[in-house]
Amino acid sequence: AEDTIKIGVLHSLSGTMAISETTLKDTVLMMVDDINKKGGLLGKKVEAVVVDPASNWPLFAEKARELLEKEKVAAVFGCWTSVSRKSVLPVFEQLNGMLFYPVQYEGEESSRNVFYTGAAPNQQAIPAVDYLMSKDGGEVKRWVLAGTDYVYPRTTNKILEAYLKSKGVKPEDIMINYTPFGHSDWQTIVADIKKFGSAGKKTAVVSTINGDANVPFYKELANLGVKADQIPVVAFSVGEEELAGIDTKNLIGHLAAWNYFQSVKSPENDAFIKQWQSFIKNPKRVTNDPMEATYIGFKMWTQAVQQAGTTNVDAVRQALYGQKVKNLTGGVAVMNTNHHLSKPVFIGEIQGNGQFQTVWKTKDVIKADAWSPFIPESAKLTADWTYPWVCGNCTEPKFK
Amino acid sequence: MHSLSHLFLNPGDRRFWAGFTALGVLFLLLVPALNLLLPADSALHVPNYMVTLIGKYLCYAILAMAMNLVWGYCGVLSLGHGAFFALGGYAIGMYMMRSIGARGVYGNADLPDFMVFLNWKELPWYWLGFDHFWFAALMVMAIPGALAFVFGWLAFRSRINGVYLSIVTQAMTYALMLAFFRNEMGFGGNNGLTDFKDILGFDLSQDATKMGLYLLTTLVLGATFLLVRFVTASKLGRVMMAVRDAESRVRFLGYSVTGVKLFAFTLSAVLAGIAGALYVPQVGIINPSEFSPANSIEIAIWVAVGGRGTLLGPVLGAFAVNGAKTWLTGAAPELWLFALGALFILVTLALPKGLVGLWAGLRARVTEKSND
Amino acid sequence: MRAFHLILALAALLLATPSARADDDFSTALRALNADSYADKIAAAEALAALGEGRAAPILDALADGRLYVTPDGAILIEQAGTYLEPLSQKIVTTDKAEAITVNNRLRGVARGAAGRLALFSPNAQARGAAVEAIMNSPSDEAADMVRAALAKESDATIKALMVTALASLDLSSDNAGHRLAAVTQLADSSDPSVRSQIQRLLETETDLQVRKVAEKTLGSIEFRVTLMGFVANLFQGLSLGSVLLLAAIGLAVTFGVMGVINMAHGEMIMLGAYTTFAVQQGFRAFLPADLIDLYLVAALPAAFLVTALVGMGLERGIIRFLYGRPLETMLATWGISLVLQQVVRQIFGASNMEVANPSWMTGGWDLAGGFTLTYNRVVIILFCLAVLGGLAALLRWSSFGLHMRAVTQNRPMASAMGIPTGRVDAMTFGLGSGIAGIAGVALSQIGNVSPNLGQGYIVDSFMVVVFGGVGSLWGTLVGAVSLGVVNKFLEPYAGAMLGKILVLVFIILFIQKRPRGLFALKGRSVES
Amino acid sequence: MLMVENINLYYGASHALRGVSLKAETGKVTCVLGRNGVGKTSLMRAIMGLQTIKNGVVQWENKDITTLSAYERARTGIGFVPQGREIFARLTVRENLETGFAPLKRADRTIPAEIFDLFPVLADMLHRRGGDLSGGQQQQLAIARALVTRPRLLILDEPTEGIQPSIIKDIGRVIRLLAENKIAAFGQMAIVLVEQYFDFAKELADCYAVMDRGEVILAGDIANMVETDVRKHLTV
Amino acid sequence: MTDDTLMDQPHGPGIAAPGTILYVDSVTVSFDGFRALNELSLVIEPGELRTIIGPNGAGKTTMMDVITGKTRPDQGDVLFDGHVDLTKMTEDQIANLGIGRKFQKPTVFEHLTVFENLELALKCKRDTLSTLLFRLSGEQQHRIDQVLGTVGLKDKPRMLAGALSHGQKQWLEIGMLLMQDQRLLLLDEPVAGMTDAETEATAELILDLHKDPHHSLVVVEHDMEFVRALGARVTVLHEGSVLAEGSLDAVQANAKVVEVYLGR
Ligand SMILES: Nc1ncnc2c1ncn2[C@@H]1O[C@H](COP(=O)(O)OP(=O)(O)OP(=O)(O)O)[C@@H](O)[C@H]1O
Ligand SMILES: Nc1ncnc2c1ncn2[C@@H]1O[C@H](COP(=O)(O)OP(=O)(O)OP(=O)(O)O)[C@@H](O)[C@H]1O
Ligand SMILES: NC(N)=O
Ligand SMILES: [Mg+2]
Ligand SMILES: [Mg+2]
Repeated sequence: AEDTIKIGVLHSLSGTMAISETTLKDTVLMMVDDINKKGGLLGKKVEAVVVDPASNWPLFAEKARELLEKEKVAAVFGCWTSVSRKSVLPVFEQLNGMLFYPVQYEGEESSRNVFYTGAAPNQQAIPAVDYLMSKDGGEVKRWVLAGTDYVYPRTTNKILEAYLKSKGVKPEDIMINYTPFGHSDWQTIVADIKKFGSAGKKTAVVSTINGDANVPFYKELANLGVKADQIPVVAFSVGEEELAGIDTKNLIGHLAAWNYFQSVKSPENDAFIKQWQSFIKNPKRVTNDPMEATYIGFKMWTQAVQQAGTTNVDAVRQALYGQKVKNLTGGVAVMNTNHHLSKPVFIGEIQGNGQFQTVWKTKDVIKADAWSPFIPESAKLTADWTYPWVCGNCTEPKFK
Repeated sequence: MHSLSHLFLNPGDRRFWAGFTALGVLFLLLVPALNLLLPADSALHVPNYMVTLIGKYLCYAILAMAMNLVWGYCGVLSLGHGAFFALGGYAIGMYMMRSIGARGVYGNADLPDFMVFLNWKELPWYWLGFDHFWFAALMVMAIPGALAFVFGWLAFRSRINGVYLSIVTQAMTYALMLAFFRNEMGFGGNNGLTDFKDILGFDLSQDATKMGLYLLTTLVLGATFLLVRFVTASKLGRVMMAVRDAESRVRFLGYSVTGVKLFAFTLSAVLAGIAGALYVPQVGIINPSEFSPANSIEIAIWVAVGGRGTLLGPVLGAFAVNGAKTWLTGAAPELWLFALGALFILVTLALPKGLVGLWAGLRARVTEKSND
Repeated sequence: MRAFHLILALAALLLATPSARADDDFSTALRALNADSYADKIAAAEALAALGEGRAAPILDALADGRLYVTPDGAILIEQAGTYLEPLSQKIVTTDKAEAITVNNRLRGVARGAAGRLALFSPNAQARGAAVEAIMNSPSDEAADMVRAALAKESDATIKALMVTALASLDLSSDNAGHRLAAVTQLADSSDPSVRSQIQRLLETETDLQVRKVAEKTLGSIEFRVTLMGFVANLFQGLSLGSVLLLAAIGLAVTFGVMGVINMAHGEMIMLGAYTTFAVQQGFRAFLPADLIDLYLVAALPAAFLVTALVGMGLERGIIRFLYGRPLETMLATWGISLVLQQVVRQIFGASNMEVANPSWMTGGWDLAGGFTLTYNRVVIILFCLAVLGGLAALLRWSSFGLHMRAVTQNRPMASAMGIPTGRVDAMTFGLGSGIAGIAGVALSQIGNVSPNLGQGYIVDSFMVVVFGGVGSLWGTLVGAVSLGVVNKFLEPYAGAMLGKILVLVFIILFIQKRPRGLFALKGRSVES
Repeated sequence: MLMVENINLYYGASHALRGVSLKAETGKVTCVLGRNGVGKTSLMRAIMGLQTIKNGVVQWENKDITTLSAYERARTGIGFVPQGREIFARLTVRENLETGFAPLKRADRTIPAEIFDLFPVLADMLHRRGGDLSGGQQQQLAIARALVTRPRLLILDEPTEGIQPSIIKDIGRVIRLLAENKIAAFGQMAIVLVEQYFDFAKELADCYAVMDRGEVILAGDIANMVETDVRKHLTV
Repeated sequence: MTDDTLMDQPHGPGIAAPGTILYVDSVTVSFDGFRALNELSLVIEPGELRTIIGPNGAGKTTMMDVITGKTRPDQGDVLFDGHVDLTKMTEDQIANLGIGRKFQKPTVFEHLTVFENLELALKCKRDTLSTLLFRLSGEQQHRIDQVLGTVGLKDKPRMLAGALSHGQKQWLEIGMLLMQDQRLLLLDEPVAGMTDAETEATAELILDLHKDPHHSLVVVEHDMEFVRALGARVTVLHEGSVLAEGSLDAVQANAKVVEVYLGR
C-alpha cells in the first residue's frame, strides 16, 4: 500500500545456503516487527518483502531486480556469499538501490550502493593471528591455513600469508590447504594437520572453512584427538549458529574470531537475545555475528532515514555516513565513508555448551579496510564516497 | 497415447507455421511493443525487468530445445548439458571481461580483477584471443561443440548408453564444476566472471542494450526452432527415434549409431553453448554453479514438463517451470518448493506427455466427442 | 638440577599421608585457581602442581576440561555428570550457585601438562601411559627427570618401554653426545612422526659424526615405518570413505539398481533417517536417564528404518507405481518429491544444522603407530555397512521375497501372471530401499551434518557408485564404492582434495569407456531382453 | 470350467475383441485358431487379467473373476504360457521355475520331476540365466514354469513356436496326458491352446474356436468341425 | 561409407575363399565355458538358398550373431564375398556390406509407424549427412507400397509398429529385410507364429527372392513342411557344429538327426 515503506529481504530460504541465511531473514523480520511496534518509520509502517533466491546466484540477480523494479523497495537486506553479492551488484548499481550486506567477507570492494556491515579481513583475521602469536594465544610458530576453495578464504589467506611473512614466519611453517564446498571427508587433511603439527613447534590452524564442511571437519578433529591446547583451530566462519549443529564437548578451546559473541554480557545484548528467542519462539535459539551485523545495518538505515526524512537512496546514503549504533557487545559501531563499519573484535574459545568464551578483545573499535594493505595492487586504493574522493576504488580524489 | 505424440512429431505444416508465427509475434513484436510503446502505468505495460526475465527464459528455452534434441528424439539423456551452456557462457564472459580493460577496480588493463588480487602476473594463454568478439563468438560454439564431440565420440563408440551415459555426463559436468571452482584454473573460481561493463561497445546497463539482447535471443530461438524441426523431420530424425527405441536394431540396418548420436549430441551442445552466451550478458554473471549437476537435471525436467520429443514442449516447459519459480519464490518464499515439487509430481502423473500432451489430449477429446 | 631434587622429593611424598600443613597449603593453592586473570590462574595451577600431590591431578584435569567450578564463597568443586565433588573432603555437594572457572588454551595446556606429570605416579597404568605421552608432547628437562624417576618404579612392561622411548626422545636434546647416541640408538624402533622430526632437528645441528651416522640410520628406519603406516592409513581412510559411499548407495542399489526407479529422492531418505536419529537422541535426552544416552544410536536404527520405509512405501503406492515402465518420468517425480521432503523438514526442524552427538563408544580412536589413528566411528561404520550389505545380499539371493522382488522388477505383468502380488512386492521393495537409505542416514549423521540439504550431498555420489559398479549388482556396488574411496584417498595427498575429486571423476569417465555397463556388468543375451 | 462371456476389449480406439465368448471344460483341450492379429493373444491376456476389458464376464470354476487382478487369478489356479515367452531374463532357470511357487502352499513348493522328463535341457541349465537360453529353450522354460504352479486351467499361447519337432511331439503328448489327468504330479486340467499349426491343433483338441477380426466365428467340438470352413478363416 | 571402400579393407593374412558368398571356418564361441559354437564350418555359395535346422540351442542364432557382428567369435574366420573378414567389423559396417537379417524374436521400432520402419530399411546411403538430407523419391515410395502389400500390412502403414500383433511384427521384419535388398539374407525362423497359409506364402516369397541370383539366403526353421517347400540343401547343426548336410530327405533319414531333433 501507499503508506508503507517496503524493504527487501534477499536471503536464501532453500538450497545450500538456507542453513545460514534463514536466520538473517528472521532477524530482519524481527527488526521490522520491532520498529512497527514502535510506530514505524517516518510515520509509515515498514513492510518486509521476502523473496527466496534459493542459493542460486543468477536467481539472486533476478530477485534483486524484482525487488527494486517491481516492489520498489527502499533498501535491501541480503546476501551471504560473496558470489551472491557479486551477482546482484550490477543490478543495485544500475537501479541505484541500497544493499546492506551483513557477513564477514574478503574485502576488496566498495560499491556506492552497498553497505558492508560484516567484518573485513582486518577486523577478524589479523587480530586472530596476532592473538595466537601472543603468549596467551600459545605463541604459535607454525600455521595451517585451511579453507574452502573460493574467493573469501583465498583472499583472506593471501592477506594472512603476507602478514605472517612480515612477522618472520618462514614459508615452510605455513601449510595451505583448500577443499571444495561441502567437503565431507576430512580424514586425510586432519591427519596431515596432525603430522604438520608434530614438528615440535607450536602449531595452529586458521580455518576459513565455510558452511556445510565445518561439521564433518570438527567431528574429525574430535575423533582424531586434535585438542585445542595442542593444535588450536581458529575459525572465521563458525559462530554460535554453526556450533548449534555440532556436539562441542570434544572441541572445547578451539577458537573463533568475530565482532560479536552471544556470550558477551551487555544490557543491549541481553535484550536482543531475549527479543530474538521470543520472536522465534524458541528459548534455546542462539544469536550470532551476522545477526548483529544485520541488526546494526537495520538500525543505521532507520536512523539515516529518520535523519534524511525520506527513503530516497541518495539522501539516505548521505545520512548514513558517520551514523552510529551501539554494538550489542558494548561500544559504538560507526559507518565509515568507505561503506564499512568500525567494530570491536573478539576472540573466543568454544565451550561445552556451544557458546564462545571471550579470551581476548580489542580495546577499541577497528575500522574496516575495504582495500587490504597486504595486497600490493589493493594497497594503492582508497574507498571514500564523500567529497572530495567520491569513489570506491581510487588512487586519487575525483575532485581536487 | 503413442499416436498423440506422433501428431506432434510431424506436426501438420499449417499448424506448425501457425504456432511458430504466433510465438514470433508474441515475443518479437508484442513484448517489445508493450514495453516500449505503452506508458509505465498502463496495465498492459511490460516493465523492463520483465523483458530481461523473458529474455532469460528464452535462453532456457533454447537450452531446453537443445536438450530435447538429444534426449527427446535420440534417447540420450545427458545430465551434463548445463556444462555446454556454461562453457558458452564462459566464452562470452571472457570476452566481456577482456573488454572491461582498465576500467576494473585495480585499473589493470592486462588482467581481470580477480587475477590481480590473487597475484597473477600475466594472462594465461587460454585467455588469448578473447579480446576479440568474433573469436569469442566462435569459441561459444567451438568449445562446447568440441567437448561434446570428443566426449561423445569416446562414449558412443564404447556404446555407453542409458543411465551409464547419463552418469558419465553428470560426472563430466561435476568435474568441470570442481575444476572451474579452482582458482588456479584462472576463471575466477567460485565467483566466476562478473562486473561486465559492455558488449561490442554497448553498455550492458542500458535498457536499449537489454532490449537488443532480448530481440537477438528471440531470433536465435526462432532459428533453433527451425533447425530442430528440420533435423527431426528429416529421415535422420526418424533414425534418431529408432535409436531411441532399439539402438542395436538400427545398427543391423546399416546406420552408424555412433554417428547419429554424435551428430545430435554435438549439435545440441553447440546450441546449448549459444544459449549460454546469450544468457550471460543478460544475467551479468557466470560462475561454476552453472555446471552443477542439479542444474543439468533441471534442464531435463523442463523438457519433461513441457513434453519430451515434441517441438514446442521444451519451450513451454522452460517457460512454465522457470515462470513458476520466479513467481513462487516471490509470492510464497517459504512454501514454493512444495508448489514446485507438487507441479513436477502432478505433471508426471497426470500428463505423461507433458504440457503439450495436455493440449493434444484436449484436442483428441474434442475430436472424439465430435465423432461420437 | 634444583628442581630435579625438589620434584624427586615431592614424588617421594606422594605415597605418604599428607600432613595437616600440607592440607593447608593445598587448599590455599586450590582456592587460588579462582583468580581473575589467566596469568594468576596459571601461576596457581603451577603452584598446585608443585605441591606434587596425586590428588591435584584430577583437579587439574577438571580445570583443563572446564569442569572446575567455584561457589560464591570461593569453594572449588569438581563437576561430574551434573554433580559436584568437593576435592578435599571427596564429598558430593549440592549447589546451584557454582560457576565454571574459565580457562583458556594456555591455562588448559599448563593444567594438562601438570596433571599429566602428576599422573606419572598414578596407580592406574593407563593414566601413567597417557602421562608419558603427554610429556612427550611438551618435553622439558624437568619432565625427563620425572620420567626417569617414574621409570625406576614402573612395573608394567609396556609402559616401561614407552618411558624408555620417551626418555630417549628427551635425551636427544641432551648436551652429552653419549646420551644422544644412546637415544638415537634406542629410538630406531620408533614410528612416531614427532620422533622423526626430533631426529631431523637433531641432524640439523648435530656435529658428532658418530651420532650423526646412527641418527641417519634411525631416521631412515623411522621414515620407512612412517611411510608404511602412511600407506596403511591411506588404505584405511580409503576404505572408510568407501564405506560411506557404499552406505549412501546401498539403498539406491535397491530402488534404482533393482527397481529401475531413477530415485532422485534417495538422498532425502537418507536425510529423513538422520533426522529420525536426531529425534531419537532428543527423546533419549528428554525422557531417559542420562547414562542411557549412549544407546540412542541403537534405538535409532530400527526407528529410522521404520520411518523411511513407511515413507518409501507411501511414495511408492501414491506416486511411483503409476510410473513403472517410464523410468525417466520417475526421475521427474522423485525430483519433485525430494524438493517437497526437503521443505517439509525445513518447516518442521528449521533450516539450520541439527546437533547429533557421537555416543562415547564412537568418539575418539586408537592411536596406532606412525601417527595413524583408527577412529572408532569409522571402524563402526565400515563394519555396519558391510553388515547391511551382507544382509541385503542374503535377502535378495535366498529369500522368496528377494526372488519375487527380482521377478517383479524384471517383468511385472508376467510376475503377476505367476501369482506374485506385484503391488505389495513393489511397495515392500521400495520400502526396503528407502529403509536402508534411512539407516544409512543414522550412520551418516555420525560423521556429517544433519540439515535439510544432507541428501543433496550424497545423491550424485550414490548414483556414481551404483552405476560405476554396474546397475543391479550389489557386489559391483561394494567394489565400486570401495575402489572409488581408495582411489580418492590415494590421490588426495598428491593432488589435494579438490583435484583429487576431479581426477576420480575423470577416472570414472575413462573407466566406463572400458566397461560401458559398469564394473560388474551382466553379460550375454539376458541383458538385452 | 472357464466361461468367457461376451467380452469387449479396446486398444485406445481400436476394438480388438468384439463380444467374444469362449468355454473351456476341465479335462478337455480347447484350441483357439485364427490368423495373425485377429485377437487370440488379446483374449488370452484378458482371461489372465493382464488386459482390462471394457465389459463382459470371465468365470472360472463358477466364480466371477472379472474384477480380480492377474496375480489373484493365478492364485485361483490359472497357469499362463504367454506368447513371446516372457522369461525373467536375469533370473536363472531354477529361479524362473521357482517363481511358480508363489500361488502354492509351502508344502507344495517343489519342482515336479516330470518337468525335467519333458524338458531335459532345463535340468542341464538350471544355473544359466533365463535370458541367455536359446529361443526354443526359453519356450520350454515358459511351459515348465507354468506347470510348476500346478494349474487347473492352463493357458498356452502358441507354445510350440520355435521348438524343435521332437519336443513339439512331446509337448503334444503331454498336453493330452495333462488334460486326461494322467500325470501324477498334476491334477485335472482345463487347457486353452492357441495354435497356428492346424494339424497339431486338430490332433490335440477336443473343442475349438476360430477367431476372425476380434470375433469368434466358429466354435464347437472338434469331432463336428468342418475343416474347410475353418481353413477358410485361416487364409488371407 | 560406400560398399567399395569397405570391400577394399584389408583382411586376415592370406585368408581368402574365392567363389563363396559366406565362408565360416572353424568358428568357436563360448559363454562362460559353454561352447555355443564348436569349430563350426559352413560355406554358402553365391545365389544359394540354404536351410539350417537343428535342436534348440544348437547354435543357429549364435551363428547368425557371429555373421552379423553381434557376437565376436573366440576363434575362427568368417569371410563375406570370399575375402572380407567380418569378425573385425561392426554391425553397421557388416550391414552396409550387404548382409541383412531377420531376428528370431521380432524386433521392430515400436514408436515408429509401419511405413517409417520400412523407410528406414530402404536401401540407400546410410551416412549421417545423407540421411539428414534424404528425400523420398517417387520410386522409393512405390517400392515401400509394394512391400507393404507383400507383407499384408497395406492398410496399416500409419500404425505404430508397437501395436502390431506378434505375427504382424514378423511380417514387418520380413518387409524390412526386403526393403534392404541385401546380397546375403539371414532369416531366423521366419514362419514362427504364422498360419499354414502364411507359411506357404512366405515360402513362395523366399523362393521368389532366390530366383534373383544376386540373393543368397540362409533360412533357419523348425517347420519341416516349410523346409520341404523350400526344397533347398539342409544343414543340421548340433551342439555347435554341423551334424549332417544334404537334401531334406537324406537328412531326415539320418538316425542321429532323428534322435536329437526330429523325434519319432
Ligand atoms: N498394445 C496394443 N495396442 C494397440 N493395438 C494392439 C495392441 N496389441 C495388439 N493390438 C492389435 O490388436 C489386434 C489383435 O492382436 P493380438 O495380439 O491379440 O493378435 P493375435 O491373434 O494374437 O495375433 P498373432 O497370431 O499374430 O499373435 C491386432 O490387430 C493388433 O494390431
Ligand atoms: N550369453 C550366454 N550365456 C550362456 N549361454 C548362452 C548364451 N548365449 C547363448 N547361450 C547358449 O548357447 C546355445 C546356443 O544358442 P542359440 O540361440 O544359438 O540356439 P539356437 O540354435 O538358435 O536355438 P533355437 O532353435 O532354440 O533358437 C544355447 O544352449 C544357449 O543356452
Ligand atoms: N563472504 C563470505 N563469507 O562468503
Ligand atoms: Mg498372438
Ligand atoms: Mg535360435
